[in-house]
Amino acid sequence: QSADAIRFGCPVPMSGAFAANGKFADLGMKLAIEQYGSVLKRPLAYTVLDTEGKPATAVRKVQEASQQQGAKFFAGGILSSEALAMGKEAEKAGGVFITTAGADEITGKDCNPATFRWSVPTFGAIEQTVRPLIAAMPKAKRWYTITPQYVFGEGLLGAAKNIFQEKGIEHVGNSYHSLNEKEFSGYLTNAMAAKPDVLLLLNFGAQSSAALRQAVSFGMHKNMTILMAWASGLEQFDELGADLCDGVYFGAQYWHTADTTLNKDLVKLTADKLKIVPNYSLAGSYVCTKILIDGIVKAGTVDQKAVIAALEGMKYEGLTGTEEIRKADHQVVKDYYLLKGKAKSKMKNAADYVDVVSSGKSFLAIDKTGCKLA
Amino acid sequence: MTQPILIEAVGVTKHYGKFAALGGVDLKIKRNTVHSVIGPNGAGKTTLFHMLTGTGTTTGGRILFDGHDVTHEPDHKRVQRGMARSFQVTSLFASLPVRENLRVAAQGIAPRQAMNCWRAPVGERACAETVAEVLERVGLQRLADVPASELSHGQQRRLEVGMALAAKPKAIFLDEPTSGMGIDDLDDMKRLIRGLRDAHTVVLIEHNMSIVMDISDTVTVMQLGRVLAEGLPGDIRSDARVRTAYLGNMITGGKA
Amino acid sequence: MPKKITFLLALVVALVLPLVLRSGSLASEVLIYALAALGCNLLLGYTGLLSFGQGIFFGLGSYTIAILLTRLSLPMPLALLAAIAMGALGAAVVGWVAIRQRGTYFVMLTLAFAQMFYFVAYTASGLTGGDNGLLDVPRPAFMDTPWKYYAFVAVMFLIAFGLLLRVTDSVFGRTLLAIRDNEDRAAAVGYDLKRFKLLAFVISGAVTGLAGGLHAMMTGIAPLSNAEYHTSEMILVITVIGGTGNLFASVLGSAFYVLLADWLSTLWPRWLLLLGLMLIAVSIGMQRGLWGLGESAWRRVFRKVPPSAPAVPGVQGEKA
Amino acid sequence: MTVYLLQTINGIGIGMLYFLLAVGLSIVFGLLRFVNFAHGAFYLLGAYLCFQAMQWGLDFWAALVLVPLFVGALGWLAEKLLLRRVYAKAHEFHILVTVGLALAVQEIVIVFWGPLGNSVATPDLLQGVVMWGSFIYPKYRLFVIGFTAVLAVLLWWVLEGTRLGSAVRAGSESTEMVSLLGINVFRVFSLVFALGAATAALAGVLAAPIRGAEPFMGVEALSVAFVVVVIGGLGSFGGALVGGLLIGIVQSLMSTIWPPGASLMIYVAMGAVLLLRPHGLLGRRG
Amino acid sequence: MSAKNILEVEALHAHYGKSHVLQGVSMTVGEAELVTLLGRNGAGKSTTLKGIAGAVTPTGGRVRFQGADIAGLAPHRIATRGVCLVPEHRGVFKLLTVEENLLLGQRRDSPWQLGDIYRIFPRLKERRRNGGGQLSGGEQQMLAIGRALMNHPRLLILDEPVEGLAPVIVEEIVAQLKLIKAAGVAILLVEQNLEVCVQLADRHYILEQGVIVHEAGNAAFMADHDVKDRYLGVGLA
Ligand SMILES: Nc1ncnc2c1ncn2[C@@H]1O[C@H](COP(=O)(O)OP(=O)(O)OP(=O)(O)O)[C@@H](O)[C@H]1O
Ligand SMILES: Nc1ncnc2c1ncn2[C@@H]1O[C@H](COP(=O)(O)OP(=O)(O)OP(=O)(O)O)[C@@H](O)[C@H]1O
Ligand SMILES: [Mg+2]
Ligand SMILES: [Mg+2]
Repeated sequence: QSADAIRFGCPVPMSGAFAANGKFADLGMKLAIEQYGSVLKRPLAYTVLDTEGKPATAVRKVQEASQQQGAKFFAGGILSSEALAMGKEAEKAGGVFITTAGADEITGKDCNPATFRWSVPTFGAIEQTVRPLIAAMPKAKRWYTITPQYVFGEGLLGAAKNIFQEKGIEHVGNSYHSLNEKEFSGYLTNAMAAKPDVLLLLNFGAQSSAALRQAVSFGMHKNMTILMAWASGLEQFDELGADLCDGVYFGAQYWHTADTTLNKDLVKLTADKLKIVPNYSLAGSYVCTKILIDGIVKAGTVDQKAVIAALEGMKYEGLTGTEEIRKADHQVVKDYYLLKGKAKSKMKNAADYVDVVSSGKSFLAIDKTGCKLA
Repeated sequence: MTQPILIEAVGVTKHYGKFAALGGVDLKIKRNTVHSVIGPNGAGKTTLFHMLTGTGTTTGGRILFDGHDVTHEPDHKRVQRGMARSFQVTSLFASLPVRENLRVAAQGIAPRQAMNCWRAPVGERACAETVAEVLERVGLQRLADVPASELSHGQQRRLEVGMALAAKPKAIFLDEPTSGMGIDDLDDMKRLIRGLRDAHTVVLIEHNMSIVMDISDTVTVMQLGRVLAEGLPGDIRSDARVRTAYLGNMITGGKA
Repeated sequence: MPKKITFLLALVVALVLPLVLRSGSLASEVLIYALAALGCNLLLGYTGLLSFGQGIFFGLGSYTIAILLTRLSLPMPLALLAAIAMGALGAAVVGWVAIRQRGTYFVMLTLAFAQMFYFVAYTASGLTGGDNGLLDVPRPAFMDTPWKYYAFVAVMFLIAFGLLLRVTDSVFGRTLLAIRDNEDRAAAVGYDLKRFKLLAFVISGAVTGLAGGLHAMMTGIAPLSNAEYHTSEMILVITVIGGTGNLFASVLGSAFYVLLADWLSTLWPRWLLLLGLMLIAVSIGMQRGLWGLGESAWRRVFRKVPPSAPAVPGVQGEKA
Repeated sequence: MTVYLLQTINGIGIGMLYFLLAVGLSIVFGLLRFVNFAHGAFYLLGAYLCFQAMQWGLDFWAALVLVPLFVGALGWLAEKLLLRRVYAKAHEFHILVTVGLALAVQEIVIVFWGPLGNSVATPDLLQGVVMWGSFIYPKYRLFVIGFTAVLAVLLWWVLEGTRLGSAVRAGSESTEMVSLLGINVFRVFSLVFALGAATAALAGVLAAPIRGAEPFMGVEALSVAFVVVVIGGLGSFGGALVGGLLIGIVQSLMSTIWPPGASLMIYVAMGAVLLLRPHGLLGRRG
Repeated sequence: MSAKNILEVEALHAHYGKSHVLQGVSMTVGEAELVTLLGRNGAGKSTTLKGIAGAVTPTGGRVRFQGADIAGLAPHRIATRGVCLVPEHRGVFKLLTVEENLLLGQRRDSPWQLGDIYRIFPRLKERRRNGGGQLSGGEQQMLAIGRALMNHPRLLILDEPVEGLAPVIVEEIVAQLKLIKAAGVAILLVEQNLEVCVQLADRHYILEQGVIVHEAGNAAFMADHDVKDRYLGVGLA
């Protein structure tokens, strides 16, 4: 390990309930680092920091990595809570942090100069899933929502309600549930009793998988349309299996069939090197690392302020097409996808779970985000 | 002798579910006497002790101690009023040395001191005098630094009695203190208990008639949760009801 | 074991950590969890109460200091005192209810409290930040680097350690040992068990609250995960690994656990497997935790008599 | 109104699974007097082995029989190799060793099957739902209710009606005395621990088509099982049943009445029960 | 000689930790014989009994039961051979009812079955549905003896069986022990109540500090006040 390497940190949960994301995020950063090799005549290196999914551990590891290994560039943070905390720490440590976590606060009221976010916030996720689905099914007037009760869920729900109101949709009910609920039959019973046309799932990860699984076992996919607004894409489909995905709509940050140069390169790269198809965790980590590296190259230095300045307003060809980093809130402006699961018999390969229904960009206006940068 | 009454039980009852372990017991215990309670197994003697000393609550009746109504006071309060007891089934601080067992017991009458978070139990807080005195009385000086769990059964029984003595109570309740004691210790124990009368009031449960008959001032015989008879040892010995209910023909009643 | 030597050992640890560790935060974490384990040890090792709710007091400490420093901008020492007080208060409430039960039911009741606290903290997001936790907990300028902060933590640790040492050696502490051994008898010789247990709880909660407060300042956040059941479990595991009934044991336990976890996590993503095996090995191989292990090794080397029973305090002061 | 009825029936369905999940924990506690923190790990193994069996082309019914047997055998081994060595030690070591075991099993599962979850298909026979008017319920969940009920009767008989049952309870007080009566206590221990592991695995197999198999389901199951046994009464078989059903129904009804509080409510219920009936609804004293 | 002895103990040693409690105890019990083991508190009587029954693992010496060496076997193996110990704490299971307690000790081939026990101790029948923990001290003692009988003992070992019993019950138990002995069961008895001992026993051993210091037949023992005085501290009575 040469002393003058530019060191990156990959602070992700490698153990604990989100270990799967961490595992792929590690691969994603590795691909990007290897691909560039060195910039500014300095080799690139990175360290995985196991956050254990705990914000406090995440903060301590970022602190240590920056002080002991001189790491200043961090791409990771799967969970909102750890991402928020690490963003603050990275700023103090004179570094730059970019994340794919979901909480709106990251580029909203808790935004800070050193933190960037690649993933689309809740507003865009709803705009790009609920709106197209309403357009596609004008007769589906009754919607039911299942929402995890915390800021993230509220964000999604609020955005959805606005659209319902605007479009004259009847919101026939909502069930809140707690953060670690896995038994959804009770909520689903509620939902069935309300006889909706569309069931909108606003939870994510293992919870949304559990909710969908149980909804299908109640035969709900036969009587109504199911939309999972915040799916994690391929890894979740692998987990669910094709039978459960069939006919269900999903919202996603990334899908590997996107017709862009960078994405095609990435798909080829992962196929060659890892013999897998890139999923969201991998792709997200890859692109976040790449954004940081590009920023460094553009700045021509590893100085925190210079790199931040270089990143602000940067426009580049990304995985989802042309992406741009908004200067005012450090949010990457990119596409969000609406996908629809297909029958197992129609799948052309093991990863071909869905068709892309639509994609597009929707973001809150800067003054609505609550971010007060600059 | 007509000493004043120290303990008085009025119609004390105790039910375990539907089962009446005590069916209304009246009892008057005079100061500075040895008052024995005998009776067949399961008569309710231990239960009566529990009620008098506050280990458990009565179902009915009243208990007066030293002029106070203590019926509803918890056991630790009654200790402060001057009651102390030994248990039929040995109950010690197993991992603590004998000396510490006694110290803790002696300290119990001043529990406020025991809440002292700052000072170690040395000097006046060590109750050293009481402990040494009790150690000698129960003959455990040699074993003073041995954890209670490592004593033999008989040694534990002696410590059990010592724990009650350490509280320097007005009334001391001994539940079969000699059970499991060696033959050679019986006389010592007899002497010890008789000696207690000067400074304490002794309430004694015993199945050993040689002790009961020799040292009691009053004997109460219980049967099926009630008092069957009460009187001087000699009268009890010759009471026909007591003989059939409890004493039998006494061929094996006394030890040695 | 004389008080002075125990305290010296703790002092040595506090002085040696900076020499052997590169990370000041890690060193602080060792002492912070040592504090939490001390609180747990007072209950488990001295009173015989196996509390699964220590995370509550830890969480309370960190939330309190975070709220006071960020929203009310209180001076740090005051906020830290408040964290200690909140820990004690929380312990008083939990203790007041839980000590009505004994044995496993007591354990379960504290567990229920821990879960309840978690859900309350999660739901009351206005106060606690919910899932996101409270961010931007400041630290006074004079301890802006991890090592400066460590110095502060070390001082707090040593003060708390010294006080606890005094408490466990006091009349009160000795009475606790008797209660641990045999509650029924303790009640029968005149002690009001509830008062003793409650006081033990309050002291324990105060120390744990202090630990929580220090932790929040160290990381700059008061996360929901501090209030999770896992925090309680971890504090308990540290205490048991160290060994109960001796205060320094908890310091050993914390150093062992925190450093081991930190090291293992860099080795292999599945390091929890190693940790699990480690726990199994410790529980099978050791009689009385690390401390007991050290003690018997010491005795073997110096051919002293074997320990007679767990945690019997020497009867000092009675040598006459 | 009907929605409450639906929720109640659904609650029974959840409750029966909870019962099965918790009963082993309760039995093991009843005998060994410690809380087995590795109980959830056996449940986890049950679900994963079911998944694996079906990957290998075995059908669900075979898994339903084989997996509990296999996990039971593992439990037997764990008892012999690990737990037996800590019985004589203080309570906290029992917790430590089972916490360690739980952690190890969970990570081994991740090593073998990866950190991502997997779905397990509902057996063909039980696919689909039954409908009576507005009442819709998955056939598979109905099957679970029936199957668990039969199993409950069987277990009840083993524990309360046989000498093994008495030996189990007696052993929880004094192992020395039981062996002085000529009974091999250690065999009883192993047997009971294996039985506990097997019931947990069975619950895992049954839950797999509903929940899938994912690495952290063990931890989650454990905390539910805790609540169930505490409410019902530690060591009590009937308590596990009552506790399971109660929690299932409360949880289900709460999801209509006040959804965000469903989880909180469970722990509040647990605290309340412990205060009012210290030994659980059906617990024995001691 | 050895053919007639059901139990032979040779130079039995036992330790608690480092303290050497039994220092070579040797004794025998013949078929259908009742032998007592006497001695002061802490002499090691209970330990001897536990060593024989396997509840304490001997650290040296031999225990032969019906000709086979049983020292070091697990207690349940020794028990199945017919060595039945009623310990001094009685070992009544609190969580089991009286009847369950009895049935747990049940062996089909035992001459004493549930009905027999209830006949011997009617008090137990009255309280058959009660938990073992709710019995009075004396009732527990009856239960422990009754349970041992159901366990088909060939050698019954009793540690202070009449401790804490009312005189009438003591007489009852003495009578029962006579019957048990008459039924051909060998009995090894530790008892502080000398009266009981001399009424029942064929032979006596006296144990002091872990070694047998005296052995005598019943008649000789009764006559020998010197021995009683020296080892048991009993004055001329
Ligand atoms: N907790 C309890 N629950 C139910 N019954 C009980 C309980 N405790 C005692 N009993 C019953 O109450 C009766 C009286 O018991 P107690 O212990 O007072 O007898 P005792 O006179 O002390 O007998 P002994 O001389 O044998 O010790 C007994 O029949 C016993 O079974
Ligand atoms: N668990 C133990 N640990 C350590 N030492 C013990 C233990 N049990 C007994 N001892 C010691 O062993 C010696 C013999 O004990 P034992 O119980 O065999 O005596 P005993 O003759 O039955 O006395 P007793 O008449 O009092 O019942 C005693 O000195 C006692 O202190
Ligand atoms: Mg009694
Ligand atoms: Mg003995």
